[in-house]
Amino acid sequence: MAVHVPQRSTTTNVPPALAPGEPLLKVRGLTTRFPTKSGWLTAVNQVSFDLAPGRVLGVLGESGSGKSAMLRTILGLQPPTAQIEGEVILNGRDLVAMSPAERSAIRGSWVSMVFQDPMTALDPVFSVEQQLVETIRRHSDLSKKDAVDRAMELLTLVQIPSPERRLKAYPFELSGGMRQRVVIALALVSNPTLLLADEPTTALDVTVQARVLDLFRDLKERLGMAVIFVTHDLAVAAEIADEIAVMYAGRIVEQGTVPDIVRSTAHPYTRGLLEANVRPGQLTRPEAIPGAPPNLAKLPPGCSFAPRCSVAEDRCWESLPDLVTLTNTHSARCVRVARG
Amino acid sequence: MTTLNPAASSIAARWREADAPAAPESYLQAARRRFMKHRVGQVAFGVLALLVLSAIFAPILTTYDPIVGTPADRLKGIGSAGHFLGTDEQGRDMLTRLLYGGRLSLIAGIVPVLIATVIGTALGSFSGYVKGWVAALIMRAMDMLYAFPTVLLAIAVSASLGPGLTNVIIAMTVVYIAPLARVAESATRRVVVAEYIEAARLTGAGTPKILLTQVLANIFSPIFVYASGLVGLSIVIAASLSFLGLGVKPPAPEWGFMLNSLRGTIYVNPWVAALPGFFIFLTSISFNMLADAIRDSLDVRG
Amino acid sequence: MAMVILRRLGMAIPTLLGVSLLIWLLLSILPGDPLVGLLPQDATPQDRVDLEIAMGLDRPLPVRYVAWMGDVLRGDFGYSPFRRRDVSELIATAWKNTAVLAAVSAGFGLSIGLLAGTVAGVYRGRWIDRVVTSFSIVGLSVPSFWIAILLLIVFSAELKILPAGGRADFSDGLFNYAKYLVMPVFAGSLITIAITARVARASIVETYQAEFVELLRAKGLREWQVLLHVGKNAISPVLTTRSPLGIWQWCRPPRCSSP
Amino acid sequence: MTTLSVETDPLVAVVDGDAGRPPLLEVRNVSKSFPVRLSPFKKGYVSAVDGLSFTVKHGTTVGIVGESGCGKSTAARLILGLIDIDNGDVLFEGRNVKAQRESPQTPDDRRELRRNMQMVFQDPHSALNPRASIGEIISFPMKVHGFSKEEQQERTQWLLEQVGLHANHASYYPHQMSGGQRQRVNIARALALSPRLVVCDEAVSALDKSVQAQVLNLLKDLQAELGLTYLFISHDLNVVQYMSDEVLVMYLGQAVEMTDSARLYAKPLHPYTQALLASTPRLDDADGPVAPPLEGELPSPLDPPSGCRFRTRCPYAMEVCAQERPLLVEAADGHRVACHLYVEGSVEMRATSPALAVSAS
Repeated sequence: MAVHVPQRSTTTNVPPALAPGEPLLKVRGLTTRFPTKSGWLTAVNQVSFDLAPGRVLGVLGESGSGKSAMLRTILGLQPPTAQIEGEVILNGRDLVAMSPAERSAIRGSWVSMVFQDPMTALDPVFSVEQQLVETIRRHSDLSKKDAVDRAMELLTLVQIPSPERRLKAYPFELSGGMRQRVVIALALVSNPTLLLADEPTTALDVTVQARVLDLFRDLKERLGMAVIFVTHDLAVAAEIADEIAVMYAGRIVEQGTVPDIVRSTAHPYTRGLLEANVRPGQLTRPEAIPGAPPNLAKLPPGCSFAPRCSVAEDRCWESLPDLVTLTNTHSARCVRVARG
Repeated sequence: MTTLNPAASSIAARWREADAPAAPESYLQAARRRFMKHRVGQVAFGVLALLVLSAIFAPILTTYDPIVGTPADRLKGIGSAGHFLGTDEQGRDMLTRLLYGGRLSLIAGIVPVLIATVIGTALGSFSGYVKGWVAALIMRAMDMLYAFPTVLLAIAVSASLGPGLTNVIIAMTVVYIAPLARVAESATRRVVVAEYIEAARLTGAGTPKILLTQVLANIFSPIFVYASGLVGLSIVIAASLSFLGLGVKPPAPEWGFMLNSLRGTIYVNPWVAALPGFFIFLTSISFNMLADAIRDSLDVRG
Repeated sequence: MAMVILRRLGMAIPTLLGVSLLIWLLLSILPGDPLVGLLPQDATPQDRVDLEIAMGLDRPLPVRYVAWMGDVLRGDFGYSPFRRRDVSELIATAWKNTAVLAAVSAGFGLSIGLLAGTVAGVYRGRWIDRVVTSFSIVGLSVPSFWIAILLLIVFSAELKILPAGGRADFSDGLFNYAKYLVMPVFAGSLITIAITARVARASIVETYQAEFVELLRAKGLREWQVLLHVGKNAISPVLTTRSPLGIWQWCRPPRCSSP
Repeated sequence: MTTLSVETDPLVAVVDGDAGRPPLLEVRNVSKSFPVRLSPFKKGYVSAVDGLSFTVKHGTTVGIVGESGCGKSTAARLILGLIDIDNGDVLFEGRNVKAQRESPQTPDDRRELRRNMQMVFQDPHSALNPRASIGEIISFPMKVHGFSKEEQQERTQWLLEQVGLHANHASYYPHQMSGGQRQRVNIARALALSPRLVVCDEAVSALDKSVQAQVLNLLKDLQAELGLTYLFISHDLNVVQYMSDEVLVMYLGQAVEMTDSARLYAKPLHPYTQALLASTPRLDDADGPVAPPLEGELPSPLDPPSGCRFRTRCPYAMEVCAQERPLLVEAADGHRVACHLYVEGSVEMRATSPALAVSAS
């Protein structure tokens, strides 16, 4: 299918050019806390990482690991009651320090987001066209007619069949897979340099998921954007990502390339996840991780995983282990791994 | 889940102990704990308790007769000697009549809501659970009743029944059944799709048993919240009916009726004339604030 | 939107029919005696039977209903023995003022209520929200007839700036005409404001929690654009939970707005 | 993980062997469609389950796999009698669950039959009554069946222990437990009446991966210990294959393939099964799915395609597929498939149309 790749010329808010070798996104010590009745709940805890342009970072974590909260913090979508610390430097500008108005202008243009549940992410009382056009016009000075043309282009880009008909449709008239494509189209309105994807395939059936993953790969190739792809499924992360960051209880516990994580697993939690996962054709018992993820408002002292860890020692309980660099691509937060 | 950790260090042991779940607390216990922290709700509850108690113990609190007045003491102002809140157009002590009046006003306001809650919950939960044509018929009838303005319906029914406390209570009960049945029905519909209802059906339990043991406890909160909010309005509607002469028969004291009979004196003794209305307002707002506090405590969105 | 209004109006006819039937049924089932107020204290049982026959109450209920319905359709609403006049005559003298009052009250109440509720919902938890919430709980609790008396006491008896009763014509000038409307409209629309504000606030607050709102913000829309989306989603529960007879919604208990 | 106590469920005798008995569950040509109102004057029917047949032997696990809308959950509810069957029969140990005109059952008979089939539900939130304590939830089925207070209490304790919870958990409320613990309660309740057949409807889908394995292992252990028979329904192919002896693949209300789970993975025959397998993300090869993902959209169940329901998305679709509904044929011993590409006794695709030749190259 021949698809016209849209030009950036329509965008008013062009990010400054990046020095070669400079990461597109630098996250440093990012922490998000929410006030609760039983004290502060730390959803994101001292998270730091770099992301180069055009790369895909898979963020792997279970419910309550802080992976979605991290995406929302990067985008500045947290409620005003949240306490946020650290830096999110995108193209040399710190998103955390920005005014809400500046951040709002950058959202949807340099950086945009795809949500988990396509059934609830679209406004039910506006047509696909209305939702696309208002977004296009927010980030460009296109006329209404040109914006409609651009909307058509976007629907074609995300491979929606008979786009002219879907343009007039309301979300409830579309299937789940189709809606997720519309959500993706909305995120691509002004060719973002960074795309945040929050479990974009979790709510979809496997066969639909396979096609949406294909679409992500295809778009990344063509538009050259960097992607943070959050998922709870190790296999999905391994398929889509260049690098994987494993989150547990708000912290990154292990980070590395896909082979680093899958073959040279360093952290006991990652190993636990790998062994708990039932693989195709597996006949042996999966090895379960005992217990349940901790309450984020009442984290254990030291390593958060210690209460469930089969190899925990006294020192695991005493202080939080540092993120140890194993190779230049691989690091893990565990006292048992040796510096490489 | 047993977590057999080889390193059962003292830190680990201490943390595990601290991490053990809080003492089991049922839904109602949690609601009570939240209510205990709700200051507005407690003030409202206190005011209502005071109003109810003073209506019950009116004969002890005052020595005047609520019905027979002293013509010589007519239309005394607020703060007059012997008549703290003044007197009415027949020389009866206002405080006495207000205390006694609370009896009828509170009964006329609360009793219809209580009866209608029972009937409405029965009709609504039955219709929501059983479905079928009987249920559809019941709910369409409820919709029609609901479509009619409350006050007009109450006036129409009680005008046809004739005056008197019982008739007012009947009229208002009829009026409240429809909205309560609708609340109960929609709450039931939300509950019956839950998997635990299917689980209960799988045990072979019959419909009445499931309604009583599984459904009722779960539709209780929205119904209770709605009904407690309705009481505030019901106090006003009951007073409106007797203000219009459809309620109690004179000379029995009742706030709405008192307000009506004092209407003519507003140019002479305005602030005494406004007193019964203030009591209606006080009762109603206390019920409304209590209802909001209950809603917050039960954690029902609304 | 026009279709919705048309459908609602269309539904009003069967609803009115149903309601009239239902009330007739209720009156025949419920205890109570409509003749009590009409008969003198010393009436004999024979007087009672005579009165029943005179008023046609001896006929079976269905016959009476059909006869009454036929009369209504011909514009004959019957005779009021209490007021001793034809009902249609009573309606004729009152309908114009009532209609003006009801329309102005409903319009005023709905618009102020929507505005206040929206502001409170947008700024939930802030002081303006608390003001609106407190005001609406007062409005919900205050008997309108008492407010009317208070207004009379303050503006008519004490300050003497507004007329206590009567009415003016348009020929007296809009200002004079409005002077007669101020107090009744205020007293009558208070509860409309209160209920509308509460429902609108709840609906706005709930809609803001919907996931699509997060996407709107993630798209970079400005807050006022987000509010447009929220408003369009929130308005339908506010309007549709009210019956086909929207104008009279102020006499109805607030709907439980939990989902 | 807790080890199970050696003692078995005191309420049932251990099942041994299959000697000449009818299968535990036999589903015969079961169909169900739901009426939907398309407009005030038009009614349509959604065909949810269409002509489903399979058997479940004592002590084994049959898995049903398929995507949303394939009718697997409806099938479970039809078997359990939560929904009335339009057509067909469900036989439990040779006895028809539905009351027959020739052999009317008393309500007690039916209750007895029902008690032998229980279900573990999907959603650990919605499956437990939020207003009841864990003890009340687990003992409710026993209360309905007239157990004494002491029996109820004793058995509740025993069940809690069986599913790896502490006896103290009886006084907890659902919201005070984690997702994994709630699913254990869900299982304990299903076992309260010592059922022979337990239907697990997406029983682990809502759980975190690290907790999922705990529950899967628990289910396996309980099966070994108590001689349970499972009908295991899930959209997760890997999990179904691990849990099941036999797997049934469903598409749009119909069974398209059924065989033992090893064979299904080694040589899937139906094009839909192949697509499903190819679409499942794999850890082992990070190069993405091997086959092109399935094209097109799931057709509306209101108006399913004629003939083979999969033909609109099938890369091998032929003319005959639109005209005739393919029947389940035994392609190999114990490997049945409903596809015009296969003939009885052969697991090789027929090359019959040019379209097929192109796709195969």
